[in-house]
Amino acid sequence: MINKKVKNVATAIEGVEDGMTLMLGGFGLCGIPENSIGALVEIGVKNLTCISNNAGVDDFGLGLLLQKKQIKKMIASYVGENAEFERQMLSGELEVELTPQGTLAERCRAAQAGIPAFYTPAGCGTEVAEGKETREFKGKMHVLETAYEADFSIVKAWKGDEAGNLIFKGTARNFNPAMCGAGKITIAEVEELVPVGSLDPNQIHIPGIFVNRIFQGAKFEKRIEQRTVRSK
Amino acid sequence: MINKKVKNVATAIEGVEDGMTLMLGGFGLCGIPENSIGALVEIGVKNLTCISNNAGVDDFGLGLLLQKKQIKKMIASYVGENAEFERQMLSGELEVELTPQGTLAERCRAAQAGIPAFYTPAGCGTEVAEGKETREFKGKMHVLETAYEADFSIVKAWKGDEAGNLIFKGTARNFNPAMCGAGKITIAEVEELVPVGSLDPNQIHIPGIFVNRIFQGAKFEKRIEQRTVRSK
Amino acid sequence: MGLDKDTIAKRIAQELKNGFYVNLGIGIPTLVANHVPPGIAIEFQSENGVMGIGQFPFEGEEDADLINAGKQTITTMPGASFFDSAVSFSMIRGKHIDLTVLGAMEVAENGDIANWKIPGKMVKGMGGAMDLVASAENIIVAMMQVNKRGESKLLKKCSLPLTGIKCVKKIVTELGVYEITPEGFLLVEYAPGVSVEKIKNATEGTLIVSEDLKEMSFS
Amino acid sequence: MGLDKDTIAKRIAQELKNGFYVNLGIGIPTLVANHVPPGIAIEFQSENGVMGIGQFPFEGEEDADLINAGKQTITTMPGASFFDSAVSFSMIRGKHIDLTVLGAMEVAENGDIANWKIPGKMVKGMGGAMDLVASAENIIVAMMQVNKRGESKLLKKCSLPLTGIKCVKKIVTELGVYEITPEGFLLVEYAPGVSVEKIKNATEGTLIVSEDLKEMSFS
Repeated sequence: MINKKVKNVATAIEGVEDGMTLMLGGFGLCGIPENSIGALVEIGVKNLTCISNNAGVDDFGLGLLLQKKQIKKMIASYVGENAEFERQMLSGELEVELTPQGTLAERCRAAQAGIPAFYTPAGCGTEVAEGKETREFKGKMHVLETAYEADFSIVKAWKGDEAGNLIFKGTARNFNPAMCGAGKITIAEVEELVPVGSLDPNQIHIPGIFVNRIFQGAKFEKRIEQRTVRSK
Repeated sequence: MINKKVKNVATAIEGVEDGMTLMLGGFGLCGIPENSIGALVEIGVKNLTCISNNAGVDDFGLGLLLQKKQIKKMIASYVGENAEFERQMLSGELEVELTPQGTLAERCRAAQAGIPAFYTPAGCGTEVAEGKETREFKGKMHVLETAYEADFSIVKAWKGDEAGNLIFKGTARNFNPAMCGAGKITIAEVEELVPVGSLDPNQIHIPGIFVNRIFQGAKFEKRIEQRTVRSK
Repeated sequence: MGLDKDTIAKRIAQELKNGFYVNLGIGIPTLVANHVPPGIAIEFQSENGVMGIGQFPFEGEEDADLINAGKQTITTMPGASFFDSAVSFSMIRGKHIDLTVLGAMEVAENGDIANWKIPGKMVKGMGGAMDLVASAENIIVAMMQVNKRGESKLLKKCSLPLTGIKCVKKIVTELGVYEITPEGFLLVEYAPGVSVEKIKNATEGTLIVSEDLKEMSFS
Repeated sequence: MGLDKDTIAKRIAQELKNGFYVNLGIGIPTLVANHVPPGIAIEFQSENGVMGIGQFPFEGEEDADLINAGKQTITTMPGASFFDSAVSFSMIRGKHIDLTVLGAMEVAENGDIANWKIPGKMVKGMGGAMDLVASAENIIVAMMQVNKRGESKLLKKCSLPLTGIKCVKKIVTELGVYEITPEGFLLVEYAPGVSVEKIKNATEGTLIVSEDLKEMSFS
């Protein structure tokens, strides 16, 4: 077994430097690598390009990096829910590249899978396709999209073992699996790091080969954005 | 819950007609849809194009359809282990299109995923790339490959529920997941059809939306091609 | 005058057919789930990675790891499944979803839709909408027909940046039900108590009135 | 004269480094797994969908659902995982596999390899070999240097249909270890008891002898 365990979040994020491109898992605040984001705020790396479906909220998730102006460019599909983000974007402080959500997921997966480019119908005839090659397949136009390049992929899983195998929970899975192995180095923070051999090989969502460093997060706040309930 | 259960293999393969294209899961004889193949032999449909990683052995798997000369064209990555196949191919009775295994898997997955075409490095500079568009990405040549089109996808899973959700076992998973939803109609035969609600939603390999018809196979022979053992 | 948002959703629910996999957008579309006609089986997908969405959880049973695309806490039905975003959009792009219901800022008479950006003012992003409208065969727009400034959202041509082109098939608003046809918006149903005259005034694009025009029915 | 197949595998095993994910082809490459140097962690992948392959099963414990790409029954090690073929080739095409060892019918001095087809005679197919050689950064060919008719398989140019171009980095045969260089096959090690003269005679392509030429060592 190839051991991917690192002792803590500080060791996990070693090598993240100013100007790098990071992919970060999560949908809204669900399934985000909280511990790693916290550590990035702490070390104060700047001029980051972040590829993530959303940009967090004002005081949590990637919002924390935005507050400290550590992000130069954001690649995302949806960035509502964040006033500071909107302010930085409209003032021109923050560069923003909006991408259809499925294209975002597929460009990560393409990087993981060694597919340099693929065609998708999403965004044809819109701003998103401007400057991109388009092509007809079976009577329908498609846009050529390329695999993302990133220095680090930073993901959050539910359980993991020292071999780097990951299992996600519920909708906290989202973008995390497709980002594993998509960046040059993949960091996984897990709620529970279990001994090798205790996960069923048949039920592993992401094999450890796609993960370079794994650690158990010290604390997971797991904030809820829209608490919707019904009464009994 | 949308119910995908059909009563038996005969109902499951209804609509398979002469001249159609079928995708069939399995690697060697591992994870092949034995019951459906048996039924196709029985109804005697002819001039089939079969997309499957291998072509079975002389007396099992797709070899049974070859014996009866029901296959007009075979798309596969590896076709050793089958003397009748070799005879039909060399005599010109059988049309054969050989494809790199990863490209085969990805072309199925592309069909499932609504990606009409993608670039892969596999096969560049070889016969496989002849007549295909090639293109350089990051200094390396790639071939443009398209999604497969098929009338039916026929797969085999370990467990499934009436909603069509599937779980595979061990290396019997192989091509089965990528083929689900890749053909117009997907038939899944399972070793055990369990009641809806008894599978953990977090551990489903293929959600039921990719499956149109599901049934519990009457019998699984699960033949072993190369029994290799060590002594205690 | 016209329908409230919940009744728009109720009218759209009539479009659900047995066996449909459905993706509902944020806003009015979300309400459609409350009006599934009895006796038919429908599964609701959310593009963040769940099929088989159930009701909202009981208070105290919310799970931070279980939300829909609107970031609301949810529950799941028996037969549900979780999957990653790439698989989720395989369902969408691969045309496995039977019906997409989403909101819009503008719809043009050729089926163009705009719902993600107001240049210089608001840019929330397209989320999964561009993938949905580019792939779905069956797209219904649920929206109020007139914006806050009293302007029609059924237009000859969209003025805002597009989300997708020639993709909308049907529109349900507080005033009526419309189909996109080569000739323009075909009014097929009007809301109870709403006149065709009123509808014409609230439609900037070409409006044609169906020969089979009828009042919406909610029996 | 020269090494037997198992000793070729043993020599290749010296190329394994701690932390390597390795894909072994059918034939001599499979034997490499028996010679992993002590103290290093290696995981073996098989492209049909398993990472962390262990030994062959004990008699009576074979599982039809657990095979390698050679269709042999196998077991798994702690930390193993199963995955589908698309994911398996994501590992391969995505350059996550650190070392690929495979057999060949012919290797050319520029690194071209042929191993899947003899026109008109034998067509077994390329299986996963084309994906492997097109993607791997680190490819070692394990083969007998001379075919059954006594002809060299280290050629100026391949005569058979290619599997991949300019991809082989190193070759280990019963006679020696070769690196592909711009000048041709660089002989870096010879098998015990084999003369350079003998090796030259068994090499049709350009052969250069390393200044650091040494005998293979198996201590």
